[in-house]
Amino acid sequence: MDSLGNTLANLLTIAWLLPLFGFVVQILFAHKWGRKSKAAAYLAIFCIGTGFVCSATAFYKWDKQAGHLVFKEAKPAATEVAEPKNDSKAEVTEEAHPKKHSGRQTVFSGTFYQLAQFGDLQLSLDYYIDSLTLAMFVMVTLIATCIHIFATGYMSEELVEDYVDHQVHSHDGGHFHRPGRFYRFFSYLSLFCFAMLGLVIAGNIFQVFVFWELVGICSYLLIGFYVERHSASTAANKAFIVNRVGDFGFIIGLMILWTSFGTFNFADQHVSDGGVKPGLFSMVTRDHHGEFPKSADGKEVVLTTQQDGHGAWQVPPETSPRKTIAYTLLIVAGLGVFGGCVGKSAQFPLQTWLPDAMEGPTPVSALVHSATMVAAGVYLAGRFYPMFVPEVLLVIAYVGCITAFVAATIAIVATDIKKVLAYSTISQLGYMMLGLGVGGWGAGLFHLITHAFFKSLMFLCSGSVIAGCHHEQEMPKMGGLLRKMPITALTMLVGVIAIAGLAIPGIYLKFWSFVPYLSVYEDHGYVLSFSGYHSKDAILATALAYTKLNPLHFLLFLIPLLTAGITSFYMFRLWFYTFLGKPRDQHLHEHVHESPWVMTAPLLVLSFFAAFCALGGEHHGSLFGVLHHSEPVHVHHGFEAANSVSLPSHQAIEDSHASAGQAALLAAFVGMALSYLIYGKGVVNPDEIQRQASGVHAFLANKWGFDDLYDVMFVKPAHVVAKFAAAIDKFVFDEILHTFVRMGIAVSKWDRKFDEGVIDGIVNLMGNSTHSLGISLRNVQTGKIRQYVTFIAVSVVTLFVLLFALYPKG
Amino acid sequence: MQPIDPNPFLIVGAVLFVCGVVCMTTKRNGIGVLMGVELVLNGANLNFITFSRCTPLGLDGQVFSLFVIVLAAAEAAVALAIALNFYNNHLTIDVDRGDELHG
Amino acid sequence: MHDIGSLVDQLVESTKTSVGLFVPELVLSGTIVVLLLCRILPLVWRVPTQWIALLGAFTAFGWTLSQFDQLVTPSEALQVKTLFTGLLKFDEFSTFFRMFLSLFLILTITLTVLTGIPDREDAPDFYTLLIGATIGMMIMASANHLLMVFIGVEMTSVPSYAMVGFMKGRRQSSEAALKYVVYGAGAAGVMLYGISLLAGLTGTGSLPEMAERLSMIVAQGQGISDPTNRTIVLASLMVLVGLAFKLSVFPFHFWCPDAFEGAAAEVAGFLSVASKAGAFALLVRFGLAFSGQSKEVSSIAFALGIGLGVLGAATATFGNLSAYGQSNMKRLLAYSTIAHAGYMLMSVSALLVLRFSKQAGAEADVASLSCIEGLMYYLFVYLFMNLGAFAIVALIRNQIFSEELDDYNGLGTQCPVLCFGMTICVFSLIGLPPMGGFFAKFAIFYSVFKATSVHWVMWLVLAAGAINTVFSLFYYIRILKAMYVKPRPDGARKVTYDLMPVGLFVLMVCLPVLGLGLFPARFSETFHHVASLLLTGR
Amino acid sequence: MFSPEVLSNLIIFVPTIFAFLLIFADKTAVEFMRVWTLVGTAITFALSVALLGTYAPADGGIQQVVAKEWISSWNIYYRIGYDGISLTLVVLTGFVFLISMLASWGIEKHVKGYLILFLILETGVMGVFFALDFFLFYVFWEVMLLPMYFLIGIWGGPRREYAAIKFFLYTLAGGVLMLIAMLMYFFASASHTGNGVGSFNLLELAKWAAQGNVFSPGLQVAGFILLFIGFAIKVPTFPFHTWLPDAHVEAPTPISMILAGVLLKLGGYGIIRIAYPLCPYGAQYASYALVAIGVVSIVYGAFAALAQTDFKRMVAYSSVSHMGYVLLGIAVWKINEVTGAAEGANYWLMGMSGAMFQMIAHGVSSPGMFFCVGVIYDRVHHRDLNQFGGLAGLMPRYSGMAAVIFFAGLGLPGLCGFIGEVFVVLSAWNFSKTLAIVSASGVILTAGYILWALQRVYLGPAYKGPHPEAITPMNSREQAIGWALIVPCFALGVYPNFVFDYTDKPMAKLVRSLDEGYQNTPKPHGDVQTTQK
Repeated sequence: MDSLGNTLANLLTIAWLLPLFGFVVQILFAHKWGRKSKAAAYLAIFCIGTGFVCSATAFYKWDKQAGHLVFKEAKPAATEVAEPKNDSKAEVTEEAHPKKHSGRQTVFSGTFYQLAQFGDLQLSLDYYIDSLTLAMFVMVTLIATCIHIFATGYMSEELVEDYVDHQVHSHDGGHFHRPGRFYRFFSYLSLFCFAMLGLVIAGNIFQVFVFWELVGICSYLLIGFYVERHSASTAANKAFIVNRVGDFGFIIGLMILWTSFGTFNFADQHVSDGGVKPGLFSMVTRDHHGEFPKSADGKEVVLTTQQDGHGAWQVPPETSPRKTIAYTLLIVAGLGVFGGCVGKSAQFPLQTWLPDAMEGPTPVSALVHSATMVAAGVYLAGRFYPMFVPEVLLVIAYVGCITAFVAATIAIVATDIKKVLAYSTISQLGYMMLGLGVGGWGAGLFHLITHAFFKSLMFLCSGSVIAGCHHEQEMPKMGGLLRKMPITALTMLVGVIAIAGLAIPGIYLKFWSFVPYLSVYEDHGYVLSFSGYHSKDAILATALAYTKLNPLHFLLFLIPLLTAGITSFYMFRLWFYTFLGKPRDQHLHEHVHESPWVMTAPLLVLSFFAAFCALGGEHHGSLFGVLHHSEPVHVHHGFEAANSVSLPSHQAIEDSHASAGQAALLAAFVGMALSYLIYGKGVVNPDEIQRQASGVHAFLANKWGFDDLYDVMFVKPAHVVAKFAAAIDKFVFDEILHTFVRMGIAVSKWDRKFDEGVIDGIVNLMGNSTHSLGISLRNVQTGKIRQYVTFIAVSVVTLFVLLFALYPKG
Repeated sequence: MQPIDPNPFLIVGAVLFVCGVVCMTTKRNGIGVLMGVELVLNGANLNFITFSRCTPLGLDGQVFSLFVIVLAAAEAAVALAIALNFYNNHLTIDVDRGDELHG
Repeated sequence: MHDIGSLVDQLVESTKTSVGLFVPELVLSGTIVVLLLCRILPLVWRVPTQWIALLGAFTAFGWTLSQFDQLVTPSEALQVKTLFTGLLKFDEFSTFFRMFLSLFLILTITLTVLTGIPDREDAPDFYTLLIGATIGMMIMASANHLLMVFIGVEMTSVPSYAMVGFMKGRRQSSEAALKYVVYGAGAAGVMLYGISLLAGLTGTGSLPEMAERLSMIVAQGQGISDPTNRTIVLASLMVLVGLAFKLSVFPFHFWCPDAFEGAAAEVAGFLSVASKAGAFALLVRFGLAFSGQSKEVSSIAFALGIGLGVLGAATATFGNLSAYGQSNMKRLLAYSTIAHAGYMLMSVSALLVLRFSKQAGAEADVASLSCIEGLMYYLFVYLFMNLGAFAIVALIRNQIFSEELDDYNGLGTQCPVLCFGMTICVFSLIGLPPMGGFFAKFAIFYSVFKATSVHWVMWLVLAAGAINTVFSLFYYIRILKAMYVKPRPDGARKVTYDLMPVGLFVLMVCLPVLGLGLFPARFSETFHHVASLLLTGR
Repeated sequence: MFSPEVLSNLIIFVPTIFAFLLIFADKTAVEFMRVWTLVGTAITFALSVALLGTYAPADGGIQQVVAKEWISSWNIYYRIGYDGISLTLVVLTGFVFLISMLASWGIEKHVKGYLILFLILETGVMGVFFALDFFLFYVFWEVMLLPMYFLIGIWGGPRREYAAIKFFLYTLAGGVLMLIAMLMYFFASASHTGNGVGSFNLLELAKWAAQGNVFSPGLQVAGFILLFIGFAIKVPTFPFHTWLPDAHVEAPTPISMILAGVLLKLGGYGIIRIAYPLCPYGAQYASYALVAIGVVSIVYGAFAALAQTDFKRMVAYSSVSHMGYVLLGIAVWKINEVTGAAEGANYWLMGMSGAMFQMIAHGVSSPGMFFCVGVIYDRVHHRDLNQFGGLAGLMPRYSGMAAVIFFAGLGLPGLCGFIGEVFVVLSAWNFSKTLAIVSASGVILTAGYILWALQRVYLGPAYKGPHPEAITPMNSREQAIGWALIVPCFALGVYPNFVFDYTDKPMAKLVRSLDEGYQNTPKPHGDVQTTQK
């Protein structure tokens, strides 16, 4: 291992372990610092902040090696690297060796320590560092740092000896009193950061699973932070258990991989005898057409387990023993692992836990349930991308598509500010999945990063609003907060624009050239937009290219497009509802105040990143370029299949880019416009519509005359669909879930009955019957001597007869 | 000594034996039961005597019967004593009245 | 025809040597005489009767011990021979049982001293009966002749009847004695009738001779359908009935619970162990008497063996199950002894099955060794554990004046030593290591297991043995439950007792139970040796 | 300091010596006796750790340290020794007894008797783990029974009589079956010992079984069934498990801890040490059934736990579920139906090692769970899950510890329960896909019952049951126990090599010899592995 690899590993390990250290210190000692002390928060901030510094340093060092994609030192170097990116032909030779770029190593892997070894099977804690890892590290630590700081302000109410929980009533009807738990909150946050970073740095899928569970339990702890609230603890349980349902699939995937491949490692491993053991990604390789090497009957995929002279992995010759895996098993394994992602990322049909998870404090929602943990499913799907066959990708795409649409429609009717954001998160995660599923590896992960910034920003803003409104979360009671909380409102607007994907096309970027690192873009035309536009655009472009290749699956483009419009609609609805218009609750309004700097400063930082992190988009943007570095080899060429689903090549995506981008932009504008008309301008009274939609009254003519039109054309169908979706969610999926739970409980009750009735019963019956037999034998002993003597005579005769009857002949 | 046919003697012995057993099982009077015992023993005794005459058993058979007589006497003595004791406690020698111990 | 003079010489010679080896029995007889005389000799009357009895018992024990020692050590000091012109057999096997019985006599006398039954007035009579019965058992164990078989059984039985009825004033006692005597007399009569048939058909009373004749007779006959052979089987069966009565084997066990419940616990303990020991010795001898060259005889013995196995299984099952509902400790233990007789009978069955199987050979001989070894070991352990159990019942009775299980509730804290002793005995009776009962049961199962390779029925026997071990748990554990788990009733009287002699006695009984489980090697080897000497038939 | 010979004997008998000396203690000097016993268990634990230090993991074989003739005519030896498998369990035993002793401080009834029985129990358990002679093994096996009966029967809860006798009965029945199997092997080996008597030497018997031509397939199948049932009762697996909930619920807390922590392991240990090595053919013959039983235990136990309203009973059923993994891991022996060689032997090895780890892990987590139940039971004297709540606020430290321990039981990564469970489940796919999937579903159910219980007990606004005034924070003794349990929970979860270092080699050796044994055993005609799917 070269020095850069070691450096990166060390830096990231520090960043990874520091929060753990923070957690341990807090859990052991924080209660001694007193309930009013903020020391725990400072410690946590220090840990995660240092982690950010380490991550950023690591990223910088890596960038130097990889070719200065982001941090330019000299111009020539930059052009040299940036130019070939567009030239797909030139890359063919390079991409044959995925781990190398420009002849330099950009993927680093290694082992921390070994967990166990069974013959040639071994399990260890590894690291796998590529640009995706680094990007995730920087993103997570950065956002986490911001949220930690924000939480210092947000959670300051807990800095008391006697905290009054207004949502819980004690026996006597009063509010529930308990000691504040400020430090507890931060210790959980630290633990979460540790787990999340561990998940990202993991070098094998098993390790991913380990931290997968750990983030799950952190999520459990944080959702259930207000343990006294029944709703909170139930939501926490629900979150964990629903996740476990996904993990069930994950484990099945793991079992298949483990049994068929004999390793969990992503990267190749150097074994003690000097040889190299192929990792998962090396074993499943495709040729230039995206085809797997298959066995004679075509049902088995032959694994590339032998190295040629150049270190490339290839199929062993017929004569030597080959490792194969049935293609169907490969599908099942992919689906299994994706099952885990479905649970973690709250995808259809396991999305129900995430809205409930909003029971946790708002910083938790921002960190865990929007930016990082829920995105882990997407991250894993991206990380595990080489193992997904097209059929699995199709499933991923459809799941993502359905999720995106369903969640978006529900978000239209939600009135709880956090619920809206939660549904929005689900919807956006669906986008990411869709992006991955239709072959846009880069697009999906690109959206993951951008979404993390703007969604955490919006959650924090909502947190700021909630804190300002004294824990009022219902939007109908807000309104007109813009003036009272300008910073919050404006930063929120940045997020809203970003997520809606609004942009002003055609602005030349000369303007930006004063920013040193951005001068790379100075020669190119550029749309002025915030991050969300670029990433969503990339996904839709890929989806369009995909549907061109697979016309059967045209919905995979249309629905996301529609959803883009809906997204824009409901996000602006939220903003208008909350910040514009007249205060709907005067009493509340009077007490509203802008949050302190400790809360607004993170908002500003995040809004900066939400706005500009994707600068340059997927053509020239440094973020996309960085991610692109880790793209699996086969993605570039797409996959043409006659009897299966095809995947678009980069070129095909590039070709669809313009049209998809325009369509998306149009959808976003329409959505925003509608939203503005209804909620911002008040052209239509939303309450009125709602009443109608709920079907209580007959159709009402609207005085503006547009009402009917809007209503019939947009609002009502949307609301109906939304209601329907909500109902489906509530009455179908929740119901299915509850039915399963009920069935489980019923089965367990039956099981208990069976246990106590049948098995115990059999035992007791045996016991009782022998016992009663014994008791009845007492009757033989009559106590009458004459009978006894009779027995002698009878017995002798009987025995004599028996002896002869049964005498062994011969 | 002229050979004799042992069968009649044996049959008588067997009859005695069966009578004894039947007596033991039917008599409620304790003394009667003991008499049954004597019958059984004497059935056997008759056998011994017969065999001593008809088989190589010879004198052994007679010795057998002598011992049996002695032992029967001893047993009878003890049995009678016990019967007496039973009477003392129960004021009857109906063996069926002794049914406190059972089960 | 021998002339009378040489016959007399022979008699005298035989008697001389015989008397020398018969000393233990003679000592005991002498003790009886002294005991009977002591009432009329004031000087002797001053000596406590039990000391006289103990002295006699110790002497007999010492003597038999030295005899045994000399016999099993390979030297010419003592020879195996028949006594009194072949009436008795003097060999390692019989000597072991004589030693065993005299040891048991010592323990029983000690126990009666501790419990105070009988009182001063009755003591000579009681010990007379006790010692007389012991002599009878010794004769049973060394019987070599059908006459001695009968005499032994009767000599055992008659004093036993009296001892059961010894508590004269108690209704139960008299009832028990009456039942015992009637039942015993009936069984003895049946046995005697069987003996008469057997002796008549074979023309001899001597067991070894009988075996030879049998093989001749049976070989002449037409197999089992031959009337003679049938009669032989019937006769053997009837003889076995007499033994079965002594062993309380199902379905000849009816006397046992009633007699034990009515008798004093000390007597019950004595009867449960000692008469079984004698009867088993006799049973083994009687079974081995079928040894011969004839296949037919072997097949009869084999069939008997299988039959005994089934009876053993039935006995164990019956005994264990019947014990479930018992509330009286003596009665419960009586059923327990029935069950244990069943286990022991299994090993005799295995012995016969192995020895008389068609593929009999060196291996079967080795295997049948283990049967006798197992039986002896079992009896030896059984001596201590069963006597221990009855003794503790007696000792507890002296404290709480009850033998009802319900009155044992919560005794564990009141008299820990007695209860602890009971615990050890009960665990040993269940057959749990590290108690001796485990190893004994193990040895028996071992021999039965060996026999399974000969006949499939033995699998059933083995299974019955195994299941019975579990069955037995229920009622044994009830004793422990009563003593330890259940609370002492509020109104119950306080128990006070002298720790010293009682504790010593309990220790004396329980230590061997433990020791036989932990260090079985010494004894098992000796028994092995004895068994091999018996089977090689020197 | 001491030779392994001395050490292992000391480990077995130090508790007995302490128990013996305790007899002479004054009945009223309760505190002294407790400390005395604590010292005894501590010394035993220290000795076992010292022995672990002397063990050289490089050698996978069993280090036989003592072989003294005991009953020569039966070829019975006092033969003790150890390898990594038994040694880890010995250390576990020492540990669990030590903390259980600490947890026994609350026992006020007949303290002297309790402590004596407690120590004798430890000797029995240690003896089983050390015994290399089948007979000796059996003796120690049954020796444990006696103190256990009293410990449950005297110091137990209201239905203690029923529970104690049920426990006794089940175990005794299992013991009898084992006895028969033992005799079968004794006779079958008679022609190979040289003196014609047969052998109880487990090492020798295993060696012959591996040679394959000594024990016939029929014998192996019959022997295996007997042995398996005997051990399965102890494990316990479905359907032999019903003694466990009763015994656990009625036993006092420390005894529950021992029962769950150590005694259940004896069953697994017996299967690994005796049932498999002696009957490779039988084990393979029954493998599908065994795996199925394991899986059924996992799911069944979890469902049953879900339905319980008694806290302790729920934990007891969780043991059934967790021990199902042990059986599953041991049994995943797939063979090539043509050659008879193990297929994917490494996966089987993984299953075995996972099972072994699961035993150790469960040996830490489940005493922990029982301890948690005990702590609250000591205060409020009830165990109704629906009558708790809010303990997190009232007893924060206790609740935190309980959460960690219950999460360990849930199989959370980083805690000890995870490694064993997941290794076993991962190894199962190689054997049977269907059963592997069913076993994986256990993760959902486990999460269900544990989280639900946690919610009902610890979360929520207020305590709902009786005696709210009795709820006080943990005292320092309880805290010490809690920490003592939590530290290994983490240590094993983060660095499983604490166990694997010792068990790897012996396990690999075992798998090899079993494989050989099966291949070498002549197969009966017409038997084309119908049990294999």
